[in-house]
Amino acid sequence: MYKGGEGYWSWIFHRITGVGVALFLFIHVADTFIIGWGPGVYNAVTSLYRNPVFKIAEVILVAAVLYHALNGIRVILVDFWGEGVLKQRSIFWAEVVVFVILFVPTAILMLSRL
Amino acid sequence: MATNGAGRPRPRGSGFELYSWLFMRISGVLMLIFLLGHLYIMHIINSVEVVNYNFVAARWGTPLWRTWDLILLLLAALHGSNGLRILIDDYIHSHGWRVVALAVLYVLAIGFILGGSLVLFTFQPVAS
Amino acid sequence: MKVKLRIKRFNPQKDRKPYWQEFEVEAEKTDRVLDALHQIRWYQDGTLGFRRSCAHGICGSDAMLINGKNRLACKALFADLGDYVTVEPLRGLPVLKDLIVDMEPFFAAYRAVKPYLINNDQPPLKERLQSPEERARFDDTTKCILCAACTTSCPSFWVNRDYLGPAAIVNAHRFIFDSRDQAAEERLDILASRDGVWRCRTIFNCTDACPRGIQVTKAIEEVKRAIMYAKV
Amino acid sequence: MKYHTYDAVVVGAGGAGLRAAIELTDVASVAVVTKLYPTRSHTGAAQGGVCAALGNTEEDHWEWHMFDTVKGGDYLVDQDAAEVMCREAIDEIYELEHMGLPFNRTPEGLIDQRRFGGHTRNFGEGPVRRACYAADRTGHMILQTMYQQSVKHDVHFYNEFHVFDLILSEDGRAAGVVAYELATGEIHIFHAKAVLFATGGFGRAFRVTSNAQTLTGDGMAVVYRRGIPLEDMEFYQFHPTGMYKMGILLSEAARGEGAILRNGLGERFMERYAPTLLDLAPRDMVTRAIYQEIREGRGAEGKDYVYLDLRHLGKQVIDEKLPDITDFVRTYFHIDPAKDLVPIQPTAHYAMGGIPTDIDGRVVVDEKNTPLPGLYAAGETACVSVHGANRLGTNSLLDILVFGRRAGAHMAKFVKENDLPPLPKDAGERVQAMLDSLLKANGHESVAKIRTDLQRDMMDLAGVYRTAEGLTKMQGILGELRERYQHIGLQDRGSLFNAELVDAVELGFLLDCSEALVSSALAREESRGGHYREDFPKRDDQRFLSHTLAYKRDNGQIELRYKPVVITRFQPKERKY
Ligand SMILES: Cc1cc2nc3c(=O)[nH]c(=O)nc-3n(C[C@H](O)[C@H](O)[C@H](O)COP(=O)(O)OP(=O)(O)OC[C@H]3O[C@@H](n4cnc5c(N)ncnc54)[C@H](O)[C@@H]3O)c2cc1C
Ligand code: HEM
Ligand code: SF4
Ligand code: F3S
Ligand code: FES
Repeated sequence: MYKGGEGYWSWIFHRITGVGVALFLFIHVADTFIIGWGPGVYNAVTSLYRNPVFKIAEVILVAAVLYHALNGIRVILVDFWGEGVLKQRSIFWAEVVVFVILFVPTAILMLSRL
Repeated sequence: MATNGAGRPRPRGSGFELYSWLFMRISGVLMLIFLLGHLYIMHIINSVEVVNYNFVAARWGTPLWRTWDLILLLLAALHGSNGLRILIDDYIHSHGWRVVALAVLYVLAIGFILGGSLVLFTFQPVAS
Repeated sequence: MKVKLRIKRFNPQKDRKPYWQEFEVEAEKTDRVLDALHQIRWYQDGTLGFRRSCAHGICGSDAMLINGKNRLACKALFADLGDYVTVEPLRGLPVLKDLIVDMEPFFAAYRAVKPYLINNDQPPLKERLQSPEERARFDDTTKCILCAACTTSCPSFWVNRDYLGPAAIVNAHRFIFDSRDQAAEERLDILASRDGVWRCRTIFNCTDACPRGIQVTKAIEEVKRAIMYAKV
Repeated sequence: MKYHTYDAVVVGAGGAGLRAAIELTDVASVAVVTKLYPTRSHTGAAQGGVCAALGNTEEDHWEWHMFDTVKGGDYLVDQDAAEVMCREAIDEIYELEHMGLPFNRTPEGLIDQRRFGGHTRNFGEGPVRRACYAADRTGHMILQTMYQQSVKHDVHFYNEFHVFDLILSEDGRAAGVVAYELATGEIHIFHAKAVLFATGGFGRAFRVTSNAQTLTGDGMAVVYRRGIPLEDMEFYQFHPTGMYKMGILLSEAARGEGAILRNGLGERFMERYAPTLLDLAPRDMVTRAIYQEIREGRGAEGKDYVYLDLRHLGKQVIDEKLPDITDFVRTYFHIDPAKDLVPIQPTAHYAMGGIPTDIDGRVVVDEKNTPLPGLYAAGETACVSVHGANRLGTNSLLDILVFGRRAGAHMAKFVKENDLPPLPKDAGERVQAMLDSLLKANGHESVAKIRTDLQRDMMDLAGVYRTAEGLTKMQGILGELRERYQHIGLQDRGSLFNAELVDAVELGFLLDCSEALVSSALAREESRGGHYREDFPKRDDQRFLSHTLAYKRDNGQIELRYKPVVITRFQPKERKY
């Protein structure tokens, strides 16, 4: 395993979350498409989402989107803000802090509805 | 090994990768609004408990939400599938498999964009 | 103190695949991995293959993967590494023997970016003028010693050997931003290709690995923006 | 065996080799054969600067430069060569700038210049700013620029090919070289009309050196074995400021920027040795001053080193003008030169002597300067002689450029006017026989041990201070080492990157160079420049205002001859700074 720094790990997670979210998106578009078949089918399909397993998956999804979005901002800062590339490490750790601040309450809220 | 200046054909830019790169960033920024908004409303304020046919139907009653979701659909599908294209480009090296993977990706992407838009444009709520 | 080196060995004339071998050497804290490699070659196993020349981080011969990171063996001190050190050849270039890799693909990428000053005007009788500020603009990228530590630390390069790689971009940057050069557009065109700067995903392994402390990713980003401003 | 035919072969891809190749490539077919990738050459390690009397920051003239060169070399300099070098320096630097070399600039946009040891204004009045520089990476920039130009001119390289022999045709011309391809173990014969040796120095003959592991005097030894003499080998320069124990160089540029030397008591001891130029006196003097301090018990902590003090320069100067040496000190000593004194010790640095040549790089083989047709040498491996008994800082980078170019230009002319000499049938046989025996070598002696002993004893007995007794002892030791060398054992019998085999061959080269050095030094019963005989502490122009030529005869004996120094403008005077 190459012992990379912040940039390396943030990229690995960005990739994983990007693919994860994209796969979910395709499923999500598919299920929404089903709405065209009318309420019966749609409600039957979306009720699957109420299964606790899916609810935990949903929390993970939110985490993934949140991380991907925050790190996307980091990447964009690195790309367009001249200083960004020199401060990428600090930006990464700031991103981690923001992630925790946003995600922890959200996760508690979502899981409390389990 | 003996070498002179030669050895590698000189690459030339086509410009496509630049636009792909720019698009990933622009769509990313836009999605910060559209996607995080969507997530917040659908999964956090509300929850999958309340999301059912009527809920969606009510939401799509206003053009604002229909436009919102349409934009989001386009952005996310394009951003996501372009992202997957980049991954295929990175990891699938055999020419044949690459063509297959890209073909599947493009068919899916176009299918979902067309299908999703179709629903968004044509959806007429029926009472349930 | 005693240090242990775990070295990835491979001799294509004898071995079907690479294997690990451990050596124990007497070393001081201020000794470098290169000193230990020398001890091994000189007194334990004369067949150990590695490159080196200057022994103080200026010639770029001995970049290798040490404790999971690309470094120059002559700049990696046991004081910073501890007494158990793993050494592998650089990734992404064909291994020729033990720690020696084929550098040709690396230099081919370098040559592809026109790494020389292009100025078709008749030169003046004396020097061309250049202000200290103009000179400072590309100072960082003139430091490159072509050691390949950056390119071979880049995950994007590992999976795509056609990627020109950070070192080639650094050397293109050195000319693109030199006020005396006239071929920036040509180089930007080369770097805008599929195997140019867009293969960089801002992973920063290159910057972390560069033994000359060059802000490699910064240089790449500057090239990306130059391409963008030229075309958009 | 593989055969190649070219108009010209350049051996070595440091500054000198590349400069010649660039000059040649467009007009002739050229192969550059080098044991290192070009950018690994030790020219890249040069730090401080390359001088030319541009007069960009203060008045300066090439005549002043020439005077300093002659005086710095303790009047052993051939003044026709020094004149060529100092005159052509100016256009050479402009040419380099046009090739893209990123020099530091003055506020007006001119090439900036700094002070360096022994370079003075108006024939010795005080220090002058003559060294053009790029931070403390001047050699790096020169090597990179030369390599960039070689890419542009499509120079044909054979990288990691070790030249082990010179081919002479029966009619006494150079006919090519024999090289060993490291990657495959194959022997290659390069058949050519002209051959240039630009293989650098042999600092690895000493224990503490600023030179790369690979600087083993190959070119010198190869021609020496073929009966060509080596000139002025006794003149070896010890640079005053090497990092303690490691030998890594801390450029004179540090003192050029104002750093000073201090002994263990904190005194600026150069005040006693060179009241005018102080720390910027020529290297031989500063080195001896350091040794003197150490001998008299004023070394740091009573040991064999003193300090270089950069603290008063301020962080900005240190970071901007001396970034690399600062990095060396931080990396290897874990100290900060802006706050701490840096332990330094003289380090074996530069061979003033080498393969004798004229001002066109043609190798000359006797005291009448008879050229050997088709054979050329340039750079540290050659002796033109522009450095005489002691080289001034920044004159070597200049030497490799000016005489690299001149050699290239002359070769271009030569290959146009001459045919390919016939290739002797047994061209590769000597090398083949040598390799065969090395691949079978299974004696009990270790190459590394012999080399370590050589380096230790050369440092002690043939280093800065020399005596008849010590040098005679060293001759004996060399005989023993040679005997041991006959009984070495090698483990690697393979043909891929057999570095052990190369190490063994290089040790043989080092032994040859050391032998020539010691014999020449023993015979020179005077002190001049870098050659200091404690038993003959004075310069003796009566007996020794002449160049030594050392020949290796077939019976292994060394024959010494002498050739007159060319004196044109400046008559020898006592050397004071
Ligand atoms: C640390 C340091 C700092 C210095 N600073 C300065 C300075 O500031 N100013 C200054 O003027 N001078 C300086 N010098 C001196 C100067 O740098 C050198 O003398 C000069 O660069 C030598 O150049 P070269 O081309 O002769 O040889 P090198 O650059 O040493 O090149 C030798 C070439 O020969 C090749 N070679 C050797 N043996 C063989 C073989 N058997 N077969 C094939 N190829 C072979 C090598 O591969 C290499 O390419 C410094 C020297 C050192 C060591
Ligand atoms: C919410 C805001 C989002 C932002 C700010 C954002 C930002 C980015 C950026 C800047 C990149 C380019 C990374 C690079 O070139 O190195 C990227 C890549 C990617 N994104 Fe997003 N993105 C967002 C949402 C999404 C969504 C919803 C999906 C899924 C549909 C997605 C899937 C991907 C994929 C698959 C990649 C490619 C990953 C890679 O190349 O490593 N992203 N994203
Ligand atoms: S940029 Fe740094 S790491 Fe890359 S080749 Fe140059 S010196 Fe080595
Ligand atoms: S590691 Fe590779 S992805 Fe870019 S920032 Fe460096 S080149
Ligand atoms: S040996 Fe030259 S960089 Fe390490």
